[in-house]
This record gives sequence, C-alpha cells and structure tokens, in this order.
Amino acid sequence: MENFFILAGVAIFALIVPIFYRIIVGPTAIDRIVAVNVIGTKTTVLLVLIGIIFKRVDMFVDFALTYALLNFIGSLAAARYLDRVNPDKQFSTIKTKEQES
Amino acid sequence: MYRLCIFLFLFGIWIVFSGQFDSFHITLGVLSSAFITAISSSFLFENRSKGIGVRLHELIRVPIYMVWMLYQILLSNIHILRLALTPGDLPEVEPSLVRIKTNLKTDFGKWILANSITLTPGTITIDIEGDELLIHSISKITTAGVEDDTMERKIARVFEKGE
Amino acid sequence: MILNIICIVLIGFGLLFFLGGAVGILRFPDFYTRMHAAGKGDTMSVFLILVGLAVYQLSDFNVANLLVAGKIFFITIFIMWASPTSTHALIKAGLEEGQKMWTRKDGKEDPQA
Amino acid sequence: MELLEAISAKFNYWVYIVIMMIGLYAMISKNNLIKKLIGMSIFQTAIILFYVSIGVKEGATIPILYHEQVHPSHDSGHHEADTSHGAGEHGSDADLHAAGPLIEADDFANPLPHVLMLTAIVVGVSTLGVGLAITQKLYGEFGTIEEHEILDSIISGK
Amino acid sequence: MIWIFDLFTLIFLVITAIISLHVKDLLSAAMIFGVYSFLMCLLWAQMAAVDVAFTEAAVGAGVSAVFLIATVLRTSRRSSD
Amino acid sequence: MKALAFIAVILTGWLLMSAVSDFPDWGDPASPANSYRLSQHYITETFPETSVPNMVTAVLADYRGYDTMFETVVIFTAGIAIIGILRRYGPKDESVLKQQATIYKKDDDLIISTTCRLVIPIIQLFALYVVAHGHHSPGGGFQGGVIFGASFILLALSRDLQTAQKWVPENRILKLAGTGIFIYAGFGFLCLALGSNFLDYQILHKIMPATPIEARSHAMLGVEIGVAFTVTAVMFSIYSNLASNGRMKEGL
Repeated sequence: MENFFILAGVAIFALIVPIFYRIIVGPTAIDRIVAVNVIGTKTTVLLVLIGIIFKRVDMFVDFALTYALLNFIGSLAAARYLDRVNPDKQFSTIKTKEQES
Repeated sequence: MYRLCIFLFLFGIWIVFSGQFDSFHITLGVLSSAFITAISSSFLFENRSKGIGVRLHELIRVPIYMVWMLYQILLSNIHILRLALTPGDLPEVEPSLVRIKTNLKTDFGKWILANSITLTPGTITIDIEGDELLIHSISKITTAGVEDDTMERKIARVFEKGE
Repeated sequence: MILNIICIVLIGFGLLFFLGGAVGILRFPDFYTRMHAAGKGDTMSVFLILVGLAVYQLSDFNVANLLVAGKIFFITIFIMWASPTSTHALIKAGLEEGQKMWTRKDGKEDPQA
Repeated sequence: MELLEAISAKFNYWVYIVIMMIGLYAMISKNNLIKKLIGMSIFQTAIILFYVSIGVKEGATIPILYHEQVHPSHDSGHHEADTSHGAGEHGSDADLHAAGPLIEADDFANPLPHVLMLTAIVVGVSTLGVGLAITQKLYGEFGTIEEHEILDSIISGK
Repeated sequence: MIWIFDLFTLIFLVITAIISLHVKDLLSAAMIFGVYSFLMCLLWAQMAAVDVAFTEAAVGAGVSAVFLIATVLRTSRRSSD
Repeated sequence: MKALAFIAVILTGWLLMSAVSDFPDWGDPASPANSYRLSQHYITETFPETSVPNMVTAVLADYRGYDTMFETVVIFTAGIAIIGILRRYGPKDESVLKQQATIYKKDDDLIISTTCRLVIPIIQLFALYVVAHGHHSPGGGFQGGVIFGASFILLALSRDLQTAQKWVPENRILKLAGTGIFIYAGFGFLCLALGSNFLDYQILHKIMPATPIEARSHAMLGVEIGVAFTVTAVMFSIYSNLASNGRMKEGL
C-alpha cells in the first residue's frame, strides 16, 4: 500500500509538469496566478499523502489545512491587486452574445 | 441566544481539531471558543432574526443539497475531462457570456447560487450585481443549460423558507 | 482490504480528474476556458484523493483516527468553499484586466471582453 | 535504481549550493530592488535547506513522540520521575526515566536544526518586510525602483 | 525521508527559483516566489521537519506573497531585468 | 556588473562544491551532527524532563529560551522599524498618492466578502488551536501568530483596510505587540524573583498547582502565547503599513 501512495505522489508530481509549462510560458500574469493556485491545492494533497507515508497523518493534516487557508489568501491578494490597478468595468457595459445580435 | 449557538458550533469544531480530551485541553478549548465568540461573533450569521426552527430546517436540508452538489461537481469534472481529452481543435469549446436573473432575495442565497453555478458543469459566475448574474459558459450545451432554474428552486427551498 | 480497494479506486479517479484539469490548463485557448479547467478539475480531484486518504486512515478504526478523518474532511469542505471563491475573484480580475475572449471564427474577437 | 540512489546521496548538498548561487547572483546583478529582495529570500532558504538536510536521518520519523510513548498503557506516573540529572546523561539510561516504550535517539529526526531554522524563517519574513518598506520609501523619494536610475539621479543631483 | 519526492521537489525548486528571478513582471515574480515557498514547505515535510514546514506554510504561502504584492502595488510593476 | 557577479558566483560556488565531498551522506544516522551528544540528549530526555512530546517546541521555548526571546524582540523591532520608515501622519505629502494612476472605487464583492465572513472565525479558532497544541502536534506561537495575523489580513483584503482598522486599531496593535514581549520577559523575571535563573521554569511550581515538570510545560504554553501576541500584531502592522504606504487610508 505504501508503494501505491508513493506512486500516487509521483503521479501528482508528473501532472504538475504541464502546469509548470503554464507558469514558464503563460502569456499573461494572470495565467501564472491561476497555475500557482492550482499547484497550491495540489500541494495540500501532497502534504496529506506524505503524512500517510510517514504514518503520522494526525501531525500533517494541521499544516495541510493551514496551507489551504493561506493559499486562498495569496490568490485573493493577487486578484485584489488586479482589481485595483485596472479601471472598474461597469457591470452593465459588458455585452453578452444575445445583446450584440 | 445566537452567541450561545456560535459558541457551541466553535467548540464542536475545536473538538474535531483537538483530539485531546483531558481537562486541561478542554478548558483551553472553552476559553478559545469564548474568546473568538467575543471578538468575531458578528461574522458568522448575517440575519439574526430567524427562529431556531428555520435554522434546524436548514441544518437538515443542507446535507441533501450538498450530496446533489457533489453529483453536479462530478458531472462537471467529467465534462472538463471530455473537453480536454478530445483530440483535434477542441470542437466543442465555444465560450460565451450569459446574463441571467435570479429570484433569490438574501445575500446568502445569492452567494450559494453563485458558488453552485461555478461548480456545476461548464459555467463560472463572473460578477453579481443586484439580482443579475454574469456567467461565463464554455460550450453551447452549457449555455443552454444555464436558463434551467432547478438549482435556484432547490436553494430557495433550503435557505429561504422563512422569507 | 475492501477499504484499501476503495481507497485505490478513489485516488485513481482523483488522479484522472487531475489529468483532465492539467491537460485543460495546457490546451485550452484563452484565459477564461483555462479558468474552467483549473477551478473545476481542482475541486473534485482534491476531494476524491483526500476522501480516499481518509478512508485509508479509517481502516484502523478508533476515535483518534476518526477525528483525523474528520479533519481531512474539513480540509475538503474548506477547499470546496474557497475554490469557487478564488476562481470567481480571478476570473473577475481577468475580465477587468481586459483579457481577450477566444472565439471560433477567428478575426472577430469580442470587443468588450 | 542504484544509480539514482547514488546521485541522491548528496543531491541535497549540490542543490543547496546551486540555489544559494542563484540567490547571490540575483543580489549582485539584478537592478530591480524587489528582485534583489527575492534573491535575498532565496539565499536564506538555501541556508535553511542546508541546515535541515544535516538533521535528516534515514528511516527516522518526525521529532514528536508517538502517542504510546506519551501515554503508556501501564500508567506508572512518569511525571514523578526526579529531574536532578545533569546534562551529561543520555541515550543508554533513558529507560530509567521513561515509563513508556523506550525512546531511541535513532528513531527521531534531529530537532536542533529545526529549532534554529524555525525562528530564522519568521525573522526572515520580518526582514523582508523591512526591505520592502525601504523600497517603498526609495520609490517615494526617486520615483523608481531600479538601482542604476537611483544612482544616476543621486549623481546628477549633486 | 522519501528520496524520490526529494529529487522531484529539488528539481522543481531550481526551475522555480530561476523563473521567478527571470520574469520581467514583478506581480508574476511575487506569485512564482509563492510557488517556491510551496515547494520548500513540501521539502521540509518530507525531510521530517514538521515545525519548519508549518512555519514555511504559514509564512511563505500567505504572508510574504501578500507583502510582496502590496509593495508591487505601491511601487511599479515592471522591472527592467 | 553581470560579469563581475558571474565571476563571484563561480568562485564561491566552486569553493562550496569542493567542500561537499567531505560531507557525510544525506540522511546518514551516524553523521557528526546526528550523533552529537546534545542532539541525542534533546531527543531522549526532553519528555522525561519537560513532559512535552514535541521536542521542537520544548527546545524552542525552554532549552533555548533566550534565543527565542530575542528572536521575538527582533520581530518586534522589525515592526517598529517599518512604522518608523513608512508611517506618515496627517494630510501632507500627497505627491506619491497622485502618482498612483487610478483612484480606487470601493466595491464590495458579494461572493468574496461572504466567503471571508464565514471563514474568518474558523481561521482564528484554528490559530488558537495551533498555539494551544504546540506541545502535542506541530505548531506553536510563531505559526499560530502568523495565522491569526493572516485572518486580519483576510478581513482587510475582503472589505478594505478601514474596516480592519476599526476592528483592530493601530494603537491597540502596538500595545499587543509590547504585551507579548512583556509576557515572555515576565516569565523570565518571575523565575528570577523566585530565586532561580532567568527563564528556568522549574521554580514556578511554587506558585502553580503542578509538579516541577508540569510547571515547565505550562510555562512554555504561556511563553508561546506571548510570542503569538507579538507575531500577530507585527504581521498585521507590517501589512497595513506596506499596503497603504504608511497612511492607513486605503489598503490592497
């Protein structure tokens, strides 16, 4: 069973690679922020997984939870930054497809 | 009354966190819950005029709603998986913005609706103002599905019975 | 033993959905559609993997392990709260930043988005 | 498999040097002050990586005692054990004091580097804060956070 | 210690450090520095330094990224190198 | 500059690399650092001597109490330094504010503010849990303090800085930071007054209903609470100064 968990961890690491592509290439800053957010949630999973492998999950869930909480704050701060530096779009001016036609 | 409820709720969460049942840690838990209740009890419940019966009704209905929501999340993931793994030039992707109206009154109901829309297949709430929601939809099928108001009625049944 | 099999199945499906999300982030054409892949692929895959781990934790059943499983479940609930919110915050920020919206018939891009 | 393990025997030490040099290079050559501060943080984490790598033990668990060792099933009141021992005693006679299962030094990772580095991280973020505050002050003064432009405006101002 | 996780994390770590110093956009640099903190936290966790990992999770993921973003807001976002 | 930096980096790197071959293998239990008597003493004797299962907390707050106390003072000093550098009172010096290209219109986003409203009490409870359970699981004053400070930061992000300032005003924050150090040093002086060494908690069993070993454990909890006060206050103070450029008017 432990081997399976290590394998699952390696699979998660391997699946982080395409997200890293988005971080390296990502045309705009906000693409990178999205990728960072995704990596953050995956790190939460990896922390619990490491706890299971160490057989001490009760110690590891605490900071997996911290991690989830603070990752949320980080991406919220980035969103707020973009909110502030860009002029506010009026809600009613954004056109949907039906309104155009 | 509400303060007592918040205290008990926080203490329940503390028990889940703590896992130590000796008197020293229980005392610490009571102190901490009381402290948090004192400094930030105004955050948890927005509308304090509802009676206990309505709250109990909500408490029973929420798990049913969450199970349904979970099923919707599963569907949405299968949808994303299908879209992502279709070979070729992403034939099904056709993004568009949609605007819908909601009949929900309370802010909390609107919050639940917005988050549920984000979690259901192919749609994300971009903005919410008054009773209008701006939604980004990823493909034609989901654009058609937005108009369906099953979810809204479900939410109204759970959270806005007393209104 | 049965719990182990359930755990393996759950984690396997979680990894599958994560694959969907990752490929989506890689392949989708514009920021908004990528946001779909990121926001949704996240929630379910994290949920499934963490529930799988909680089930494995419960295979040796006692009160302490039950509480640990409760904590893991709490993480999943928190992520189900926080993920839509951050998705919403980011997509709104992207709209205000003026990200271009991808359309199938190229050349005619949405002027407002 | 053996080859990989042979590489990984000292891989941490190689990587700590690489990261530290990346940080040093950024601190020296980057013009932007925020980039310099990021480089400083990277340098800091490289040192923390070095210290923590020293404390790792093969097959050891985290430095928190197991539940059974804290609450032994035969409750024989280990709190009453006298504490008049000097610092010289260690390891071999641990079982005289601990009523629970024996605490072996090899079972737990070395806690000392963890303690030293734990405070270093929090102090690191405080110093990062001070650096950022100075950056903001400089921006208010000169209107830029590029080092060479600041130097130019100082020279031309005199 | 789990050496295979260690190997992966360290490789990602070096890549992340280089990218976060290479991008010209300081907001991106701050967020990628956040990823660097994530990976560091993962590294401490698998090297059994739980308390250090906890501190890094608390400090690196939330607070230091927020500080950097706040400074980027109050100064300028573009960097010449 | 780049060439100079490159040469310096290569030289330093080469020096360090040449030292690596003398290091023991990674994870070797018999390496000098791991077989040193002090580390082994910490591992085996911490629980019998202090009744704290988490060795890191015990070493942090008890054996190396001086170190941690002055680290806390360093954090406090950093907070004060940032206030000294950035804080500006009154309406003067508007030039920097005008350089800010856009004027921010406050819009309360319903979704974000509702989520944060629901999450903040739970984060605070979790922070207190982390402080209180530093003995049995990872955590302690530093981590709990940072999380508690992060909850204030989250409030400031979800509404704006003014709301958070109303809840935790600046002067109260600074008093809180001082109180933390005062608690820590107070434990030290209490030990001194009872006739023992500075920060030698064993003597506290005279005024506590506990054995000397438990007195050490409880005093450690008190010290951690002091650290948590300081860290909470300083983290929020740094954030509010950095985000508002020292004016405390509008934040991120």
